[in-house]
Amino acid sequence: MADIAFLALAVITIGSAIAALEMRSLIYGSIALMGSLGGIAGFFLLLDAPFVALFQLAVYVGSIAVLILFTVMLVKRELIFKKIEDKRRKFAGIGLMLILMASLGAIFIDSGIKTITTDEPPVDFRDIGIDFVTYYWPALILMGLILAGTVTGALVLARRVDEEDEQRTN
Amino acid sequence: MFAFGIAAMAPALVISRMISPRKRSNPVKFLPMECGQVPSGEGRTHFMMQYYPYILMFVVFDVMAIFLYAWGSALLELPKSATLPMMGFLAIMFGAMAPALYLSGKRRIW
Amino acid sequence: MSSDSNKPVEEKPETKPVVKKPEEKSVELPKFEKDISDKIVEKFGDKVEVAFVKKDRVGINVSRENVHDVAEFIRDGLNYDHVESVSGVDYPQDNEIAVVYHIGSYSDPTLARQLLVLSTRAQREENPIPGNDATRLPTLRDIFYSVEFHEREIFEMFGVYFEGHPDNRRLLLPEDWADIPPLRKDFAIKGR
Amino acid sequence: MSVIAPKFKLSGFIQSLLDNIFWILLLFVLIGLPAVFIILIVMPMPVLDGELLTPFLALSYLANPTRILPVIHAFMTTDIFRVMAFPGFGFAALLAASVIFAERKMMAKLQLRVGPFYCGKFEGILQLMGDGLKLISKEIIIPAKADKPIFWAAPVLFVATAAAFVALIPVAPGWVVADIDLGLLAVFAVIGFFPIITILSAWSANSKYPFIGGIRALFQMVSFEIPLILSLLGVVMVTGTLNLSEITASQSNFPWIIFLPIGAIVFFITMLAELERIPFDLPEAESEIVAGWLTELSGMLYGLVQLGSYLKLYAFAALFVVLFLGGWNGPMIIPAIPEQILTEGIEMGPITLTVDGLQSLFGNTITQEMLNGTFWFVLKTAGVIFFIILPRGVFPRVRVDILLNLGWTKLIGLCFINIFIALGLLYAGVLGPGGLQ
Amino acid sequence: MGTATGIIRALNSGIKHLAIKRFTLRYPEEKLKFVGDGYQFDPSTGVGIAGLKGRHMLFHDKCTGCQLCSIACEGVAEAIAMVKVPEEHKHNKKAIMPQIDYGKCVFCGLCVDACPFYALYMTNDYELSTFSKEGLIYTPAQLQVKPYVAQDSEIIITDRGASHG
Amino acid sequence: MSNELIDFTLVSVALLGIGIYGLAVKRNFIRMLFAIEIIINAANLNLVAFGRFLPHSGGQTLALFSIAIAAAEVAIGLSLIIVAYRMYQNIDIEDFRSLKG
Amino acid sequence: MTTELPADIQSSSSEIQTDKPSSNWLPPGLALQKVDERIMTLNVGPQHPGSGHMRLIVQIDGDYIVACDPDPGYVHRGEEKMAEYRNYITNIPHLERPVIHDSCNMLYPYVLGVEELLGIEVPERAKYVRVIAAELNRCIYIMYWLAIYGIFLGHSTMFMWPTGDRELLIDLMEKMTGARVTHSHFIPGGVRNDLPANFEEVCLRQVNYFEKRIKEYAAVFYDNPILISRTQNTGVLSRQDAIRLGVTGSVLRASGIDFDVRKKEPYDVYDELDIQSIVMTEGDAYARSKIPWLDMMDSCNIIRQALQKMPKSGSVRVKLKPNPKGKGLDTVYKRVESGRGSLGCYIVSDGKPEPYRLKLSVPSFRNLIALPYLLKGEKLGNMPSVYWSLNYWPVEADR
Repeated sequence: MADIAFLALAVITIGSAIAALEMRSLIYGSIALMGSLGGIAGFFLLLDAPFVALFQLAVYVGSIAVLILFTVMLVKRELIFKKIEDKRRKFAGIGLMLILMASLGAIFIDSGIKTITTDEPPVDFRDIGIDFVTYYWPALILMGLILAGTVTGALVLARRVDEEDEQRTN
Repeated sequence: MFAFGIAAMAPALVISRMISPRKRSNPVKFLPMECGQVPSGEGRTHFMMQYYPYILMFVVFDVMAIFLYAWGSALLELPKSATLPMMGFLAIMFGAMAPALYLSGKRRIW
Repeated sequence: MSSDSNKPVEEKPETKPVVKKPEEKSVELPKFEKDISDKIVEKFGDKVEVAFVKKDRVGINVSRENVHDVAEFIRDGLNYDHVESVSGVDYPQDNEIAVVYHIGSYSDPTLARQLLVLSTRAQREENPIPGNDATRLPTLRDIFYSVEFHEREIFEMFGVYFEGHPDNRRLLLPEDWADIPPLRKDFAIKGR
Repeated sequence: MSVIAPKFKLSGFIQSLLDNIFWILLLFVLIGLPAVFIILIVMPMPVLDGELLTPFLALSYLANPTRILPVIHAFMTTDIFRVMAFPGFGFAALLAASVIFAERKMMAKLQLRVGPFYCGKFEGILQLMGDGLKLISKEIIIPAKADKPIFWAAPVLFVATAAAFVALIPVAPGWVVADIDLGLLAVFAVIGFFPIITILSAWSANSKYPFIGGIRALFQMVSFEIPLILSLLGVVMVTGTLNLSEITASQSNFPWIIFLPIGAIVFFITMLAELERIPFDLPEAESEIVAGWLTELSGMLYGLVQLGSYLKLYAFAALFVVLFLGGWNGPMIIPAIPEQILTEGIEMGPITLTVDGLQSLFGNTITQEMLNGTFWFVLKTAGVIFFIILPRGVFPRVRVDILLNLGWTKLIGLCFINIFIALGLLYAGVLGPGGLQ
Repeated sequence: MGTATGIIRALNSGIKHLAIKRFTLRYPEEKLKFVGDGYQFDPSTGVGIAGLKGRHMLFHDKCTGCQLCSIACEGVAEAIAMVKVPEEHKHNKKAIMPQIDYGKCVFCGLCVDACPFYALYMTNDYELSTFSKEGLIYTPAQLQVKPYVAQDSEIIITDRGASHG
Repeated sequence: MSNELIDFTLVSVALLGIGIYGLAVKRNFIRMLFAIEIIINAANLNLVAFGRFLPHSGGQTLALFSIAIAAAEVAIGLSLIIVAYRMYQNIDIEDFRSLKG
Repeated sequence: MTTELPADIQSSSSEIQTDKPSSNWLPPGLALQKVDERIMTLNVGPQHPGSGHMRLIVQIDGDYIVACDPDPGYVHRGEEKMAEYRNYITNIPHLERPVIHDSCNMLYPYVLGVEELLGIEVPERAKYVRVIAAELNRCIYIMYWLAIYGIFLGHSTMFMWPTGDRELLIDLMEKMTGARVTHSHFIPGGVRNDLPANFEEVCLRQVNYFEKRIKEYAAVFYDNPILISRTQNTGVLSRQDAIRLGVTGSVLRASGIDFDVRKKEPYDVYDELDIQSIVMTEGDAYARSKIPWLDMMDSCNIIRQALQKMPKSGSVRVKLKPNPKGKGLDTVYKRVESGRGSLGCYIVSDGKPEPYRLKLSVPSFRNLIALPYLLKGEKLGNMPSVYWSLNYWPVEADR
């Protein structure tokens, strides 16, 4: 069963990752990206990490995808299709991708990772919570700082520059 | 359950599509709703509500809220001193929330 | 389309149906209302003509050249501050369209009962092209702001173009109305 | 009369009858038969009288009701039954339908009128069925230039997401479709899908009013998700688990609403906002933006969205019951199923009717606990639903900026007070290990 | 805390209304009771007699065919037309009587005011709907029939609110 | 657990490759953001997979941190897009050259 | 909008209204900004649940209304033109049509004007009957208005209660005039028919109950904190603006100007009755919506007074000649306080049985001017409440 699920998830994830980049419509691309992220969440479930999986679903699909969708909808449609992509660059990119995948794959397959299997019980999600406030607490504080900086920075960035005010005074 | 929802609801649409009348006589009938007028302009325009900052804030504070769950579910097994980092985290987030709410509440900048 | 190229509108005042000589009308006039009409006459002399003085109503006829000044005086000197109603009356036999402003006051409590009926006349054309013919009057919108929609209504119903009105558009009639302005007397209802 | 109805033609009538029969047969062959066979194949067949019950045998047993009971019992233990009927879709849809009816009658009573009255013999009880039939037979109009795949899929996805939400709710001890360890987190993940579906549906209609309504819905749902998540943190802190069944079981002595009333109030308010119900029905504010994101939906698409939203209503009310009111816990008032009947059969005068399968059915599956739990659960849910419906009668709609301001400042502040109350209760030793309970 | 008390007051008021009687008039089963027999006009005093302005009723033995009702209606709705009737009356030499088209009638009752002979009344009958336009045209013979109007329901005000009963 | 670490690693490598390709080829700002998301997800997958097979809670914890950072990055990136769109009425990366100065 | 118009007018119509009055008086709300693609044009109406038979061309920038251009005229029926073809009596049934819920008040100025033109003296009892009918009708109108205000704010109960309680008064009107909505009751020289027997008692009972009922609206509607938060400080019309715009009725009185035609220029017997003219100074949508409600209580009071002071018997109508004519060339302008404000009727007579020109100066049309100024800079969510708080009745504005 797990193998079938794994294969299906792999197909969904990789397929929708490609679709997210290659679909003409950005909205459909965003939906495909959501599919890809959901597939990753499925992998996390397979890896007995339900907390991370649901976190991924709640945060990535539930909020980041919404933000992306919303921003895509803000942008005018005709602008999205304006540029036709450079053919040569595309082929170069595909080549780069293939080389990268082949080499990295070969390295991984050759390495000792291949032999690693485990029979250990999965990590309980409460351990993550315990980790957060004990061992990783500086990271947590740092995380808080990053998030705080992000929200302030994003708001300051996305704010409308008051061009109109100048026009009005003129 | 999700799949069952799809599986159960798709036939309803199919049946509805089959037994409902389909008359394509009038092209005006298929125009989008614009209160009896012929629509002007694009339906999916570049349209920005003034509340865009809330959605940016949501992305960040959603992460925070679910972090809190990782802590809250393990709270019974934690020593009391372990609350302090979380309080620090909360304080930082609240410190960020105050200017963010101030910025998003300002009217003319969005 | 300047105003002085047209005929003066008060050529034959005795034929106007609205006009009533005050001395004919009644022997004793209400005092308060008489004062108001006297003030206007004092200011403008024979440029204005007092049409009637009744209880709570004072009627004044003004030519189209002076209507702006008279209205300004009515607002500033007499404390009238808003226009209740603007009506057009079509007089085909005089070849004129009268526009009647009923001006009232909110800010002055002594004038609460009073209405000042300011009447002016525009030239009427047999084949009206609303907005592009000689049927023109100066707008009172910069004096009494409340005439804005009323004047738009007069424009579409009588074809009187108000010079200086910034928003002289159709208001009530259908967008594809191509007939003569409907409240003129020569627009006949079918079957009547 | 002739003005209203066209001329009656026998041939036309027969033709329409034949048409209907053909479509029904086709549907049965395409959907019904595979469904039956899937059910029969998937569910483990009981061994009866020494022989395995094959589907064929099961069909032949239909004549004898006593022999069909084991089949029913076997069916009730399958997952498909759970998904389709009892804690899952059927139960929820039934409750949702009764909610619609109760809402109509209650609003009518509050507004001094009668409400649905003529359809069905009693107080218009069949009105909902009539409405459903009407909706299913209405023409589906898709606006020009609409994004058809999303437009068609969004209502279905809406119902499916609501159904997934329903699946997480434990109704009675052991009766839950998906009993996962992180149930509450899964609830948040599922709730996160609603704004996406809404905004996609609104966007795909290529119309202005749905777009504005969809954006409003997005802002509203998204803004109230934070207080929603935070208001439930108190419960998780004092129980130390995210499993909804365990949370329910932990309230066997007292519901958490006693200790965490602020959290309950905040959750109730956010619930109203997430459900887009008055006073928070801004996305469908009919006087501003015709019907919000539902403007272009017609016929069964609209019906599906309504079904989904009422399923969602049930699910939220049930979540409130589970988290704050103690779920299935309650005094045992359903009488025990008499052992005598199960074992020895029913005595009706001289005849003694013995039913073999009853014991296994009522002994193992339909137990007294389950009936009692369901009873209390439904009772509490009905109470919560009453309070969800009631604001519709007494409150006007709020404005979007007031709403967002409320969600982001007041409710989040209250949430943190709630969290500190929970912390205080734990550290003062009132709750948690060593405390009450 | 003004907000909270306001919300609680509103909820309380809403719940209180669950116990108040319904006001709805269940129309086809219940019908409103009207004043008197319908609107009539007394030409001697020049004052009408109060009543519902419903469908007309024509007294053939009083109608003189003077067309005053038709003239009165001309400026309002043009609903009344004078038609020939077969019966002969001494006072109605031309043998014409009003025929009323209820598709046009606005039920203002000016025709009743205009009739100097008490010949035209308005009755309490207001259920005139038919399936065709032709059915709305009432000939003098139809107008002669006094309609039966069942009226039973009135507004009753009790401690538990007003209701129709 | 019938799957092995290498399977997850390979999926992660594939996702990484797709992400690199997207970054290299696509000139549309939003598409590039998609590509970055895919790369981050590949990394997360690796983190959780290694955390599972070398049993340690740190893998999942780090993945959580990583997702949080990704959220922050998306928020910043999208507000950048909004700014750029407002200034240039365009979201093509090549038209943003004047941002350099 | 611009099919038949000359070029200079078209150019002014195609852009947003950028002008301001010449004085330093500025309309409330946002200063105007350049039309860019942030701005979306919405047609609110004519087939919209929140606009009545009117189209509001609203330009929104996000959630804020940048400009609003009202486009009435979807129900124009040419009452003024029709009146020129009918005599003074046959005008009565159709002149009440613009606001059928307020038909007595709609007819009142016309009847008063014709009485002055024809020189008719009205019997004392008829005046009281008219006052009772007019006040009942004012309540009926306000109840209908309130019902729609409720549904505009999303308060369905406030739609159902007023429509139900309005039935009490409609029942009274029907007993009195014989019609439920279009009464055609007032006539030059009095009223059409006398009060039915027992009317005073029934009227007193139902009006008392009605007053008790409308007081209950406070808890659910007027004191509701959600409603207050939504309508307070929105669409504020200052005292100065109200005078400048020439608004009338409840809109005017909400801005702090005590102007009620019943009190300032009493007609019939209003000078003998004790009338409170309710004035609020806030000038916002909440005050504008509360004044009609308080007006209704005042109306109940007036009805009680009138029932008490009314002569118990006497004539209610003078006999008219068959085709009454005016006394030659004459004009008359009469105004009354209708449910929406001061309603004037300007009649020009030339001695014929038909009026030469009849102009209805309707309060809805006068209040409509305030709409673009109140809506500019408001949030879209405030549009229905501000719009309907102007006490606007679309059919009346079109006449």
